[in-house]
Amino acid sequence: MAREIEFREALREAMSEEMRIDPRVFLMGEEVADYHGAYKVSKGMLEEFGPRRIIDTPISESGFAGLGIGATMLGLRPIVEFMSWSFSLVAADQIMNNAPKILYMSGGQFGCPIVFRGNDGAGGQLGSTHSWCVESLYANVPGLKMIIPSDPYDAKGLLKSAIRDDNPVFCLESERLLSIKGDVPEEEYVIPIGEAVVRRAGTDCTLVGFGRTVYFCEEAAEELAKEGIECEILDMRSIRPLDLDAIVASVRKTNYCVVVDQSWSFASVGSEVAAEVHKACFDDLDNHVHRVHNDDVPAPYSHELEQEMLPHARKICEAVRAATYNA
Amino acid sequence: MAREIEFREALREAMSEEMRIDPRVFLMGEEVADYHGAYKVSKGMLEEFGPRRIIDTPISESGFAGLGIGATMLGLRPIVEFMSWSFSLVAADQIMNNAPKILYMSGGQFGCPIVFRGNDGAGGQLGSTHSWCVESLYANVPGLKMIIPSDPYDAKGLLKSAIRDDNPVFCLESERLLSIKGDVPEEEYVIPIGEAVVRRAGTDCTLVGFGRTVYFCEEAAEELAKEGIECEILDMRSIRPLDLDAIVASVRKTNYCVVVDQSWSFASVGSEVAAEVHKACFDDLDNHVHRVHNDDVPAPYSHELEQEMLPHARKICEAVRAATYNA
Amino acid sequence: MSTTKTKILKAHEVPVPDVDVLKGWLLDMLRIREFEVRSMQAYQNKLAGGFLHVYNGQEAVAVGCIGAMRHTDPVITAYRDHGHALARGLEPKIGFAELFGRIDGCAKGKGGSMHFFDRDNHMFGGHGIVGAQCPLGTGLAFATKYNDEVINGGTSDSVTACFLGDGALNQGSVHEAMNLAAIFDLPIIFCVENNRYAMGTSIDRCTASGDQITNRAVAFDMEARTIRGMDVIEVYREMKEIVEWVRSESKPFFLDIDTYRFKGHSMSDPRKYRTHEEEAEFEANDPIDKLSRYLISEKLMKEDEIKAMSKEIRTEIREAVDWAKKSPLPDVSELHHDVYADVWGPFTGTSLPRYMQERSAEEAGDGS
Amino acid sequence: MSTTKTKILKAHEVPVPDVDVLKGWLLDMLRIREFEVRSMQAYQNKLAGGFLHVYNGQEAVAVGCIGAMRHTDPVITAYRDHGHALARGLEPKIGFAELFGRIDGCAKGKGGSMHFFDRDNHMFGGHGIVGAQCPLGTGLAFATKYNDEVINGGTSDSVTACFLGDGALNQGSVHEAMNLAAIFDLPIIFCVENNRYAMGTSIDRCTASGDQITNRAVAFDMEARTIRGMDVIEVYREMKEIVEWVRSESKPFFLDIDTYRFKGHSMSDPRKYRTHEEEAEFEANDPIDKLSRYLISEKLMKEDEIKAMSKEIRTEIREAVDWAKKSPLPDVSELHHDVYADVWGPFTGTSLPRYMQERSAEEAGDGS
Ligand SMILES: Cc1ncc(C[n+]2csc(CCOP(=O)(O)OP(=O)(O)O)c2C)c(N)n1
Ligand SMILES: Cc1ncc(C[n+]2csc(CCOP(=O)(O)OP(=O)(O)O)c2C)c(N)n1
Ligand SMILES: [Mg+2]
Ligand SMILES: [Mg+2]
Repeated sequence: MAREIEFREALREAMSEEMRIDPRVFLMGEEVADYHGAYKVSKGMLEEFGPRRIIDTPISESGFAGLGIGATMLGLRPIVEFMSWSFSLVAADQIMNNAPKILYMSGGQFGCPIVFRGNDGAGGQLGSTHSWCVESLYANVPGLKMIIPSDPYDAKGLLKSAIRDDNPVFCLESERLLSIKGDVPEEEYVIPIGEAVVRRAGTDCTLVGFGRTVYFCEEAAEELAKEGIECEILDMRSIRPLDLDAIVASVRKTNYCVVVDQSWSFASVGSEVAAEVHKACFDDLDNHVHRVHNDDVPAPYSHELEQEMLPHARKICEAVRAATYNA
Repeated sequence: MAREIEFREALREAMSEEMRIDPRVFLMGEEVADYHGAYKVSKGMLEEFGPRRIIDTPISESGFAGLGIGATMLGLRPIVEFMSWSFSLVAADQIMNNAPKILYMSGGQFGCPIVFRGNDGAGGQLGSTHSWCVESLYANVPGLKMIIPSDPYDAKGLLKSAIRDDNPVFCLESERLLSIKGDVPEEEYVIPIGEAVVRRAGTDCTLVGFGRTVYFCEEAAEELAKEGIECEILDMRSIRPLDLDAIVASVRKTNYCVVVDQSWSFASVGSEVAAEVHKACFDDLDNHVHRVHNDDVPAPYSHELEQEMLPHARKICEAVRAATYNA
Repeated sequence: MSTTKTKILKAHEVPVPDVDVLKGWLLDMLRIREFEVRSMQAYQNKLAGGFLHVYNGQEAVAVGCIGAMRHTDPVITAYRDHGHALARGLEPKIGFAELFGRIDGCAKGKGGSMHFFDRDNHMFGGHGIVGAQCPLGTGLAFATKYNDEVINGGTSDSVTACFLGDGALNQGSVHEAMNLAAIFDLPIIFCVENNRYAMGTSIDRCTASGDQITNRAVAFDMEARTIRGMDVIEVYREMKEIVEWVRSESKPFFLDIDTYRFKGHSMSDPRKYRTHEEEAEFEANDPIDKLSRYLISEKLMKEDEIKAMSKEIRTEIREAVDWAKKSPLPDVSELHHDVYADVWGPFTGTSLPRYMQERSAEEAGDGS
Repeated sequence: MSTTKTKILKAHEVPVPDVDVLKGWLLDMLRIREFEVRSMQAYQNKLAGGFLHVYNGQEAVAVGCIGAMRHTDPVITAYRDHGHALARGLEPKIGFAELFGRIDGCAKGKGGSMHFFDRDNHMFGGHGIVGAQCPLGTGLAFATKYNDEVINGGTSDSVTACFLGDGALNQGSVHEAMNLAAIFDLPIIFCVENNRYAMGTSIDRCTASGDQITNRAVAFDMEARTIRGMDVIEVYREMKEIVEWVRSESKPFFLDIDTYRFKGHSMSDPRKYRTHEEEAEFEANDPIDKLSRYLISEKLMKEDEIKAMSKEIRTEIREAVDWAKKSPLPDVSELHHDVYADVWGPFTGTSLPRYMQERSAEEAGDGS
């Protein structure tokens, strides 16, 4: 039985269901309890689980991220919400140096089953300090997993997997998507971390997207279909592990590939995909992998500039045309 | 007139010369004054410039990095030493959110002429929190420049350019290289940021390295020469801007390329180079760009494991043989 | 105050400024209030986007503090920055242009509400990451001291005001900044605008020692004081004493300023975390009314003069909005401008925002 | 101490433990000292690498503090961690194996000197980034409280000791951790091993309020005390009172422990920043001598018993070194082990270090 629910509700259901099953799971972050979350993701959770499991924190990201990591050493399984991943930079040491490494540096004594989650990417005109796409920064680090769901169904299934995972999982949610609705079954389900999904089948060019860029890809694919270019859209859903097999299978078919990444281009998830696809599909590719990114600039405030900066449909169309020699 | 001096002396000369010319330049960091720097880079500078320009700080990376950035708004040109870039993670917000963006978010009112410098990469068995290669993290961010010198001559010339640059420049120094000696002219010179240099000419495969990996490349090239494979080694010297033209020129000649990067592979400078070389040289490459990285694991303490983890000569040889179909 | 080299008046001895100054403050506070009212309107009309944090209720803080400083003394603050920028002299039309994302804004429309920078008025932003302005502020104080002492061989003669919220007290970088200010003897005042809430979190819920935040200064052996922030004259007199002490001692100071934000944290805040009674109580303490009443009771202004002034401000602000609405959007080429100071790749260098260019041009013109 | 629910003895009323306990402490301190002496030797002989920070001079702190705690009370510290791990019961041979980068080390040779973890002995590391263990420590205290209260529905019954250096006081995350501990009423003791130096920086040079660091606790309304750290009995009695107070109140405490590191910061430190006289003065105050003298003067031990004990320890440690030397290097496959808890790609899952596996096997054996 599926119902239509919002992305934010899907996240909430994932957390609530896991908290009902497992008393070791708790949610902590700024304004997650009384205020129901800056983006209302945790609405009603304080009422259900009480203040000992839904915990408001001071504006101390380094402190409470570290607190969560420490708590895993005694068996707890925290969900730590960053109001925005943009604010996680002040906690970078804890989340990059401790969470993903404590298993290794303790020689297997302490794993770190923690979920960090929050809003990632440009919102609506939030300017350069508040618009981080952290995927290209944090995905560099071994020891962590990373998921970027693009719709409510995936959001719920992936977040549930993340909470059950014995490793630190970074869950990146776009504030721009929180209100979109989608079918979500009432029955329990999980989605394994590390499996991409084909969002649209096509024969002429593979579009690799994740998170919000999947929508840009869909918009572009519609447009390109009118021109007779049929794109196959892959929604990666997870960044670490990255489902390279799925990309390769598609590129073997289409012989062309464009990757669409909302972060800056240099040393990014997009560069990684391009490098790995060239490696795996050197003989299959009829052109180099084209990349569409945020423009290589700090995020501007002005609406028009911000929209232009994003890896939007027009840029994708241009890239696909160029990649497939239809320019 | 060239003399042989150590890498650390070259860095020191660059700073001292610029401080003599420009009173707005000062050096700040942990143990840089009285103790002469944890790695003795600033030896004697306190004695020459006094405690108002060579400044010891508490263990407050976020605080003093931010202090430096703030000081640029009133015209100063700080050099901020991180004892190790591994300790810069606690200052990530200041160095990623403020330094490279203040020009943009102030609409051109305030540039940020600051140099951040310090030890980067695995030292000798420093373990997983102290062995960061931050290039792949920070190079993602527009608004900053990044240099990684590999010998004393470059270290001096590049650091002088960095100090004169009107943008934030991240200077990454390998502690493993500080004691190596090299010819450095007594006359003043600078090396422009953004220009690679050919370290060894060759016809069969282009090796792209930077910083310490250049030495691994040289070792591998010696070995491969015995097998009749002549490598051309490019030392990138700067990561942002990256001298792609130099790589392309070489690959057009050799038709093969291996990039050697001391950071983890995922979303790294290595992925960037691979992606861009495929783009620029799609018709020139006779095989995909091969990549050699640190193993995708936190840095282990044990000497043997650590050595194995590095992108060492054996791995490079294997990659070159595979890339050139000599495996 | 422990030691003072020069004679510094105690707050209660600081003379109340003459009527022109007081009128100026009233004008400033009215201007800020009206700016905020019109900002909220503009936001609702989608002329402005992003996060909008208005300053209603806190006007006496910016105006009183900045009124006690020299114009060349650096000021820096967080994202709730309109009041400080206006008190420092930013023209409202430039502020609106920024809010509307237009090329004539102080940051060419690239910064938005949270990034009101105004170099000529010694206003160093507008910073979005909670607490992050505090290390920057110590850098400003460091630089004034360095410029005065090291470069010019004189004595330190500027005082930096670094504003922060009560919620920022729990951010580590603030403590690091305070320690640095203390050990380097930096002439900086950490002005905490203690409006009792950080978003929906009241100060007692997440801030240890929240009932006495001057304790945070004890940690660094720093002089500190709590003052009331709804009476601009009182703010001014306290700040005046402190500014002059800091100027003469070259030492940091921690100032806890009791105030209240009349509106929500930002435009999306339903304010369910506090009662209407509480809000009404504080609204009854409106700093603008307070100064107005004082001016009337002291017979320095008449009621209708004040009404006229209000009207004047409304006109000024309306015109500013209209002006800003007519300002062009930044050209798409602006995306790659101001990223680097130099030109390379797609980057096109940098330049001052228009209003500063024009001003420099005028000045150049004056001189010729 | 303000309020106490249960009767808690004041430090001076805490009885001196009986002779077996005191002998145990002497043994522990001798073991730590000898461990460090042989570590330095091993470092010079290139058996150990990386950074080595030894604990000589501070033994009374770890032994006295940990002696006042239950074995199940969590302990966490920074990179100068050998003393705490040994006081907690880590076998020296496992420690040396770690130092020598061998597979039998507590972290399979992957952690090194800075990362002595020992789960069975409730020792949560060994952390290299200055201050970073403090948020983790609050997490341990949070977890004990959560486990006791939320999961098991009882009352909080564990006390976490989080050790840090005086230099760490200037790291922002430490303040954040203290605030969190205060507002969440976490049962944690921040034990500052105030050895007066952070590398080459004496506490007065970079730490505001360095002459009275309990001021740092005032900021958070946290109970605090300064104690002398060279007499293990004194450390124990003070800590005992505090531990029991924290246990009964479930509140944090800030403990400033006056101590001294006899050696350099790490092996490369020439110690030019302090005088030989100063070093000699503190060395005269050796905590091991102090306890020895006490035991002798109280006629609890004879001089030659102590000598015998020393000798015994020397043998034990020599054998531990020999054992560790014979431990194999980790196989290269270890590189990809313990990165993730599960198996995928090149990653091969995780497993406990050998000594823990053996112990579990033994326990399983006992049970069958
Ligand atoms: C590091 C960081 N964490 C979280 C936020 C989100 N945030 C913005 S303002 C704010 C509350 C700040 O309250 P306070 O410091 O009291 O300032 P006020 O809004 O009352 O002026 C929060 C949590 C942020 N901008 N930066
Ligand atoms: C964030 C960070 N900055 C710098 C360092 C380098 N460092 C290691 S120990 C140390 C001094 C710490 O002194 P203190 O806290 O007093 O501890 P002690 O060594 O005296 O035990 C420094 C600067 C580090 N490990 N982490
Ligand atoms: Mg507030
Ligand atoms: Mg110390």
